[in-house]
Formats: sequence, C-alpha cells, structure tokens
Amino acid sequence: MDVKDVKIKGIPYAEFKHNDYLEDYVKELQANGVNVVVSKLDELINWGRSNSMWPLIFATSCCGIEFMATAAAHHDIARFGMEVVRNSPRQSDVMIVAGTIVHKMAPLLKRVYDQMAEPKYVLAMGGCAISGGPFVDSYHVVEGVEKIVPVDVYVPGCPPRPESLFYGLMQLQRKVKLEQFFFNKER
Amino acid sequence: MSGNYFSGLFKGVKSLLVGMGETWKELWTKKVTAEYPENRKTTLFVSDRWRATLTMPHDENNEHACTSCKVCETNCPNGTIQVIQKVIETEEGKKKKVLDRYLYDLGMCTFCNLCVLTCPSDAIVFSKDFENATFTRDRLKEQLNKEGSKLREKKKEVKPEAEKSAPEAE
Amino acid sequence: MNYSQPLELSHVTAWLDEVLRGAMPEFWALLIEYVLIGVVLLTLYAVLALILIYAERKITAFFQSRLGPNRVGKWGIVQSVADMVKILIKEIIYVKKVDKVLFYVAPFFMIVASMLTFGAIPFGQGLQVVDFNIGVFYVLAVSSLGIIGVLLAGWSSNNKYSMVGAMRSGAQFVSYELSAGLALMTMVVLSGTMQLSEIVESQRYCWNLFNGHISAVIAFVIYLISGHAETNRGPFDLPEAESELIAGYHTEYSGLQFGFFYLAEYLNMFIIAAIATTVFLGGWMPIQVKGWDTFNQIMWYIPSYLWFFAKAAVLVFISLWVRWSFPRLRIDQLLNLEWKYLLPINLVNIFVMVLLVLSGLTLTGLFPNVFGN
Amino acid sequence: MAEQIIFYILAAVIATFSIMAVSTKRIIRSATFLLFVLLSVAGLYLILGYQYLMAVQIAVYAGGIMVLFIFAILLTHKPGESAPSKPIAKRLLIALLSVGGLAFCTHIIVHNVSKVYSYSLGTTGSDIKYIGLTMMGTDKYQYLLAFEAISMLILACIIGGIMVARKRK
Repeated sequence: MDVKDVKIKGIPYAEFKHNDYLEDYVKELQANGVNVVVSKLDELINWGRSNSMWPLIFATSCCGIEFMATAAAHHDIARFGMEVVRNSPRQSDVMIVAGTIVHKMAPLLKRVYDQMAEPKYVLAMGGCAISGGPFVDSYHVVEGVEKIVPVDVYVPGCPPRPESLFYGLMQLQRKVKLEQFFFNKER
Repeated sequence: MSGNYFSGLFKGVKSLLVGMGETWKELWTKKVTAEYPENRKTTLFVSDRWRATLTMPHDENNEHACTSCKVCETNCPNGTIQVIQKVIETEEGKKKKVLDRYLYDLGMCTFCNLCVLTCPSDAIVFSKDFENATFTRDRLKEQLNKEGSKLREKKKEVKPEAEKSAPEAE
Repeated sequence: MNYSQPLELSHVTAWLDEVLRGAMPEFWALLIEYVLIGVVLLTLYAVLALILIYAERKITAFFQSRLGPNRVGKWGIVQSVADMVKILIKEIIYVKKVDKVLFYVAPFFMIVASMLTFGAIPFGQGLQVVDFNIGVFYVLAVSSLGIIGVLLAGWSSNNKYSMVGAMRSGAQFVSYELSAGLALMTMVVLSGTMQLSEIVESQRYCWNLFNGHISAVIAFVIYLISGHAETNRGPFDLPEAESELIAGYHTEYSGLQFGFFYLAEYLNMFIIAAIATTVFLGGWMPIQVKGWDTFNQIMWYIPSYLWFFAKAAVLVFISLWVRWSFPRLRIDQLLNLEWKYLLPINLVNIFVMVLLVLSGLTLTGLFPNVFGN
Repeated sequence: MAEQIIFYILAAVIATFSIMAVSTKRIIRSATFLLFVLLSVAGLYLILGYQYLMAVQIAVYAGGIMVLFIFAILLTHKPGESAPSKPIAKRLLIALLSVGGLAFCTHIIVHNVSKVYSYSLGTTGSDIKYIGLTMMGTDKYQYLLAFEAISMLILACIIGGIMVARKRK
C-alpha cells in the first residue's frame, strides 16, 4: 500500500499537511513485507474503522462547546459517520480531549483511556490539550496530554473551528487507513 | 378531579401533536449543513477576523519586516513566540542585531492578537488558514521567517499600510 | 378470487420444496429446509438491522436539518456496513470483576428474544416461519424474555450505572408490557383469533384499524406508545440517559457484545412496527376493494412482502418522528403515564371493543357487503 | 425420531440446570439457571403440541416470575456476593435427602406408569377455545369456582400490598 492511495473525499493528497510523517510510517510498514491478500483485508478493515470513528468527548472546557457546534446542524459531524457519541469509553474509538487537563483530572483521563477498547485513538483538541495553553505556567496544569496518553492527532486552535476539527479527524482517518491489522508485531 | 384528569389528558395529547407538527415542518426545511471538505474551494466562509495561525509575510525578494525588536515575545502571555537574534556586520562595519529565527508554537497560542497589535513594524499577521492538524507535537512549532530571508530596507516601508489585518481596524 | 402474483416469493419457496422432496427422503429435505430458513432469517435480521441503522441516522439528520452520513458511498449508503466491519473486529474487553457467566450470556438473551419474535412475523404471503394458533400471545410471551437480558447485563457488570439503568429498564418494560399486551388483546377480541395469518386474512377488505374505529384507533395509539417505551427509545430512553447513567445497562460492554445490544435495540423497533402492521394495518395484504377486480389485480402485482415492509417502514418512521420531537421523561412521569393513563384507558377500551363486537357496530358488521370477507 | 432427540436434549438440559440451580453459590446465577429450566419445560410443552401452555409458561414464569425474582435479588444483594458454604455433614444430609426424594418419586412414577399413559389421550386439551370454556364453565371438571377463588386471593394480595405500601400519617 502506498500513501498516495489513501484518499479522502474533498481534499487531494498534496494539500494535506504533514504528509512526510505518513510516508515514513508506510516505509516502516513495508520493511516488514505485507502480503497482498492480507493487505486487501486490511484495507477493508481500515475502511470500516476510519469511517466509523465513534468519539468519546473528554470535554473539560470551551473546546467542548466547539465540539457541540461541530456536531450541530451547520457543520454536522454525522457526515463522517462520527455522530454516534458513545458516553461509555468501552464503546468508543477516538477520545477527543477538548480542554485543560489539570493534575487532578489527569488520572481520570488516563483511566478513561485505559477503559477504551482497542483500537483506540486520541485527538488533542485545542491549545490546552496540546500544550497546556495559556495556563502552562500554572502549578496545576498538565503540559499537554501526550504526557499521559499517546496522542495521534493534534488540532491547534483556541478553540479550533469546527472545520479545523474535521481536518484533524480526516488526518486521523488517513493515519488509520495505513494501519496493519494482521501480523502486526507491536500488538 | 376527574375533570382535571380528562382535560389534562386532552391538553397533553394536543401539545404533543403540536410538537410533532413542529418537527414535521423541520423535516422539510432546507438543510443548513456546510459540507466542509467539499466546499473548501468554493463556499467555505471564514471571517476576516478569524485568527488561525501566525504568519510573517515575505515579499517577492524574500524580505520581511521584522526588526527582531522582541516586543511580540515580551507581550505574548503564553510564551508562544521566541525571537532568536544573530549579530551581523553591515557594510559600514557596524555590528547589528537582526532576526535569525522567529519561532512560534502553534499548539500553545491562544490567538489573542497582542503580538500583531504591538508589532511596531507590522511584520506579523494572523492568517485564516485553519488546516493545521498534525501528527506530532513538534510539527506545531514553526519557524516563521523563511530560509535566507532578510530585513526589508527602510525605503520600502513608506508604502501605505494596505496589508494591515482587519482586526486592527476599529 | 385468484389474482396473478408474479413476483411473490412463495413461488420460489414452493418450487424449492418440490425439488428437495423429489431429490431426497423427506427427513433430509426438511433438515435442509430448516437450515435454509435459519440462514435466511439470520441474514434478513442482519440486513434489516443495517438498513434500520442507516435509515435512523439519515432521518435523524433530516429532522435536525442536517445531512447525515454522506461520505461513504453515495449518500453514505454503506455507513452502517462500515460500522459493522468496525464493531466486528473491535476488542471485547474482559472486565475483571464481572460475574463472568452472566456477563457473557446477557447479550444473547436480547438477541435470542428478538430472534424468536422475528420468526413469528408474517413477512408476506406464505413467508412466515412459525404460525402458531396463539401467534399474538406467543409474540408477547417471547418478547418479554429480552428484559431478563437487560437485568442480567446490568447486574453482572458490577457497575452502579449499569445497575440503575437495568432497574429503570426493568420497571419500564414490565409496566409497558402490560398495556402493549392489553392493546393487542383488544384487537384479538375484534378479529376473534390469535393466529397471525388469520388476522391478516381477516383484514382483506378492511384493516382492523378502521374496522374497530374508535376503539381500534385508541388501541393502536396505545400499542405504539407502549411498544416505543419497550424498546427503550425516544422520550422513554431513560435507562440509557447518558447525562446520568453513561450508557445505562450496557456501559461495560464493548465490541461485538455491545453490537448485540445495539442490534437488538433496532430490531425490537422493527418488530414492534411489524406486529402493529400485522395486527392493525392488514399485514402483507394489499389494499383491496370489494368488486373492483382490476384495481385489486394491480395491487396484487406489487408483491406482498413489499406491502408489509412499506407499512412497517411508515411505523418505524413514526417512531423516529416521536423520538426526535419530545424530551426525555422523568421516571415518575414515565410510570404515571403508564399506570394512571394508558392502563385505565386500555381497560375501558377493551370493554368498549367487546361491546362493539357484540352489538355488531364494527365496520364489517355494519356494512358486510362492502367490507366483509 | 427428531422429536425424541429433542426430548432427550431438553431432558438433559433440565436435569443439568436444575442441579446447577441448587448447587451454585450465587443467587442470581441460580435464578438464571432456574430460568433455563423453565424455558426447557416450555420446549417440552411445544413438543407435546401444547402451544398455549408453552406461551403461558414463557410469559408467566420466564417473563413474569423470573423478572420479579431477579428484581428482588437486584434490590437486596450486592454484585459479587456468594453464599457461605455449608459444613460437610449438612451437605451429606442434603444429598441423602434428595436421593431419597428422587427414589420416592421414581417409585411412584414407575409404579403408576400405566396409569400415566392412560391419561394422555386425545388432543382436544390443547385447543385454546376448549381451555377458555373449561376455565369459565360450571360443569363437572370445569374450573370457574377455582378461578374465582384464585382471583379473590390475588385481589386480597393487591389490597394487602397497597396497605403495606401506603403512606403512614
């Protein structure tokens, strides 16, 4: 599988940012040597996974409101098949961390992440989740959620506009579409 | 008592029917959804006041207007901007501090516009390009001045300030 | 009157039966037929669930003036297939402190209960798997098994939210089962039989909904309300009230096990619509008018299963319409509605129906040469 | 043939789950196993052609009584609780008693087996209409009196329940 094969409706490959990360990722995969049949099956699975990302909203502040705008009629996250917001972490696929994570909240974030079923992805939305944002110098703020859970996609903004979040979700879809399900040694 | 029961029942049924009528009307209204990735070249509307990422405009000679005065860096409440200077020697043999690297952490910025407002030479503006999601945190830390760019000469600055961004207009 | 029915599926089944019986002894032919029926039913079950999930998401979107899924295939038509693919290979989490046996058994209860009901629904002329002479009663009895799955799921998850969700669901189901049953019994009084195929046959020229006029309409509305409540949807979804209970009784379930609950929920919605169609709206019987032979013939060209699914789809749509119109009830309002309104009205209604039938004031009784069989 | 196979399967299921229902230490599991037993009995009725009885069995026992049992257990027990195990002497006593009971029942059945067969003649009993008429009839072998007596009992139960549950001033 080539990175160029990963198509997202509406945006051509060249106009995506940070393509080099995916290219490196694919090179790493191809070093293992992927069987053709298996990779077709992988494509089916990845198609399913990337088009049915059920989010779990870990919203602690204003970015959560922006997510609501994303889910509402004007932007409509349902177009991506992602409107099934599961409130139980066991049933969700992508955790959208939207908001400041303080040290008291951090263990809970970690616990919710641990409760999610594989495959699970994390999307850090907004400055606070990415780096601590304006509160970064406070004694009580976690400087970016990647210190607690592995983050797949960072969506900068304060808060990001709904289209920004869509763009981030499409980046995540691209990443998911390159994954390997069978014979993955890391699993 | 029994009168209440029945009038309540009928009132309830009536109000439920009114509610269902409203949703029925809603079913046939025009759908308001803006389809983002499909419309990004056509009808996508981003307000001029939207601030998505900090940029440093360069002209065709690869020159920018930043004098590396560090006002933006001191004014930034988050410590998002880092201006790194270097010392060069001008033709007259004087030593002068110019901009070496202008570092900007997009993941930390709250887009408060203080840097743009206070910049004495209008070297930086906020752009509307909101598609900035990346896979790694490092990618969000950008260098705004391009490779090999240098400070614009004084005479060019006499031009009317057409490039001023909209938020400053009061 | 024999009308030609070129597209009827019963031709295929009859031909298959003939071929099988000709080729092998009866025992093996029957065995093969049973297996075939099972496979077909399971497939229909899965396909219907996929269609329902897609339809629900689209219609929901339209009610909220959105577009709904539209990026996978044309109009997002394979969206639920993507969901299925994902949920099939999603990890099933082995929670440590659950009651293992019951935790794994509970989703199957839901599925089996709705499957058993599914088997008794007449999908078309000759397309009914089991046709008991107590069909309506059987459907009521079997569908009441599902609640045990919910209760066991809530208990065995060892989670307080699941537990509260299961208790609410149990209270809701037990109370609304009562008025659903009574509403169906009203119609049994009208049609004089419990056999689903006979109920359908008896509605050849006049649907039960019109035949019993006032009383039947009240029973129809009550059945729709209580059926809607039984499926834990719409304004009655407080077992899964996410602001209070996360996801209710299936909070701890993940992957395919959760998929079972999800599937059963949608199928129950369809089953309620299907039974209402059969009992009130004439089932698979095409619209017919006595004496208008050409008209009847044209109606018969449309195969019976299409009639059935079209009628059921209308009811499913009404269910969604209600769901997106009203806010969620509180538990006391919910029980008030059942015990103070639906049940007394139902009891009076059944009595009125008995009077109607005895005094011959039904439409078939009043105008036998227009509506009578 | 097929019916016999299904009968033996059901019988095995009934026997196994009955034993499991009394031997398990968790009360909720015991209730579930009892439910399986009741459902298998409903299956037996289906084999015999008593469809009405099957539906009643499922609706009343599985759908009604078991739900009540499970509700009661849910309200009174904590998840994960097990009953304490009984001392060995008591367990032996129980085993002896149950074996004795089994022997007694077997004796009666075997002794009266011819009579049992003579009863199960005719299929009119499975007709709903027949059952309904018998239930409401006043002739010999009809049950109106018993029916009404039971409904009085249930009415008394309901009134008693309301008395217990009413608000005290």
